[in-house]
Amino acid sequence: MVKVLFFARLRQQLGREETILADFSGSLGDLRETLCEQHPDWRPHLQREDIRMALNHALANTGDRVRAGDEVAFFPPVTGG
Amino acid sequence: MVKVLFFARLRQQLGREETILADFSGSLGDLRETLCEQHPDWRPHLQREDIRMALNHALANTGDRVRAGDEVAFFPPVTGG
Amino acid sequence: MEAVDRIAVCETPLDVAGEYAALQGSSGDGACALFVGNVRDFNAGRDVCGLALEHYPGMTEKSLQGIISDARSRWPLGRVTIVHRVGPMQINDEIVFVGVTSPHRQAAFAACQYIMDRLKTEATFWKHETISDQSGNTLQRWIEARASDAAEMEKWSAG
Amino acid sequence: MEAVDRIAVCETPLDVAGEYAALQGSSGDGACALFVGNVRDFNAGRDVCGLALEHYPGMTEKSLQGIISDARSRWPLGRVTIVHRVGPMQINDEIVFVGVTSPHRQAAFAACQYIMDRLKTEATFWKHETISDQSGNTLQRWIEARASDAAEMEKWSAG
Repeated sequence: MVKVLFFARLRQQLGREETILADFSGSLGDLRETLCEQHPDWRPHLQREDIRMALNHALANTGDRVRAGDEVAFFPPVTGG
Repeated sequence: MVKVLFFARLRQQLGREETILADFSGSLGDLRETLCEQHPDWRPHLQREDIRMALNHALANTGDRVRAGDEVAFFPPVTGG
Repeated sequence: MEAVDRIAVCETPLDVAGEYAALQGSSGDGACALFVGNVRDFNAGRDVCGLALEHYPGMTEKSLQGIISDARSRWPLGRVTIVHRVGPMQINDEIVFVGVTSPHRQAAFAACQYIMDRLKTEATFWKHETISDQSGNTLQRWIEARASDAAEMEKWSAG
Repeated sequence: MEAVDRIAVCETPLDVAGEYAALQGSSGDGACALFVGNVRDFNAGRDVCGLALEHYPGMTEKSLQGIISDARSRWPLGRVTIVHRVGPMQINDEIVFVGVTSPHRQAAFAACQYIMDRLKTEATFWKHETISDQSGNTLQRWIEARASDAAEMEKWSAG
């Protein structure tokens, strides 16, 4: 099971703050493609060039391996401070 | 009349915090030389290379003109903050 | 010099005086540099009525801890405090407090600025504003990241 | 952004919380950078029991005003506060508070650091320490100016 979180503008665009992939194996890029196939209306939002990805609370890239129990997140550029 | 002030280590070395030159006319360098002639034991302290001079609350040089009513000061490098 | 970190993400108003007192208290360091950011009343040409921040619990704290560790590897630091507010807030409310003590003034300044620059570009906070337009309507708007913040980070890589 | 200067030379303990509150209060600026310097308990290899500062009344305030004016000509600043303590003080007492507000974080940091660098090399304050040697005797010693402070000023001329 992989937990996927969405934040800020992206959370509002997708209309939800998390989704669960019960049985996933592959790279972070594969995971994003899986989500886009399940929810075609998410694709323009998830594939925006400025969307960041995190794996277990650290910034990550499409090539990073996702394992069962991992926490993945997608979010726009940060704007704190 | 020109009022001359001394600060910090220099004040302690000269044993006084101010002196008055009743009738002086000349440059700041002349003024220092006048003090050294009146007080030969001040010379090594007043002529130290690191001693700063101020004229009317602004840093000044030996060539600056001193006029009646001016306030002159001699002091070591500052160490505030 | 006593190395103590304090990282807090809170929904309540920042207590700048209290944070400063705790930071400086027994640090023994000669220099203390602080930064406080607060809600401006004007942004990109419209009036801001209020602002709210969300964050990514867990990742936020981890990224702030990483930033402090990197700062400590660059400069001799005593205490370091980062407190960031989240949730709804008002104009002039304090959003972020960063405080650093060091035996050296330049190190305190540099570390405080470094921490703010990295926080701005890496820590997982997102702001949205409530703005009122000229007809008096209010709307929510997510703040866009600024290219200037990313540019500021570049200077730390060059050195 | 409201341009207000506050310059104070005082014999009483610094009220950092009060100075911050007054500075930030109604500035309307998004960024506030602060520096606080205090009495270290160790300097040049001997224990410091206490410290005293003298200054040149009149020239001190004039030089601080000149430093603030120059900072304002370099960066967009809101409020600027410099408070410097004089007279006898103890270890960990605060000696100097510099606070700057600005719409821009980088300007606030740069101006705060610039003011401290110039204050260190120009403002007419002199410190002397009471130190105890290994046999337990105490003596007075005037602090020597540090070449590193003059070197820090160089970087502002280069720019």
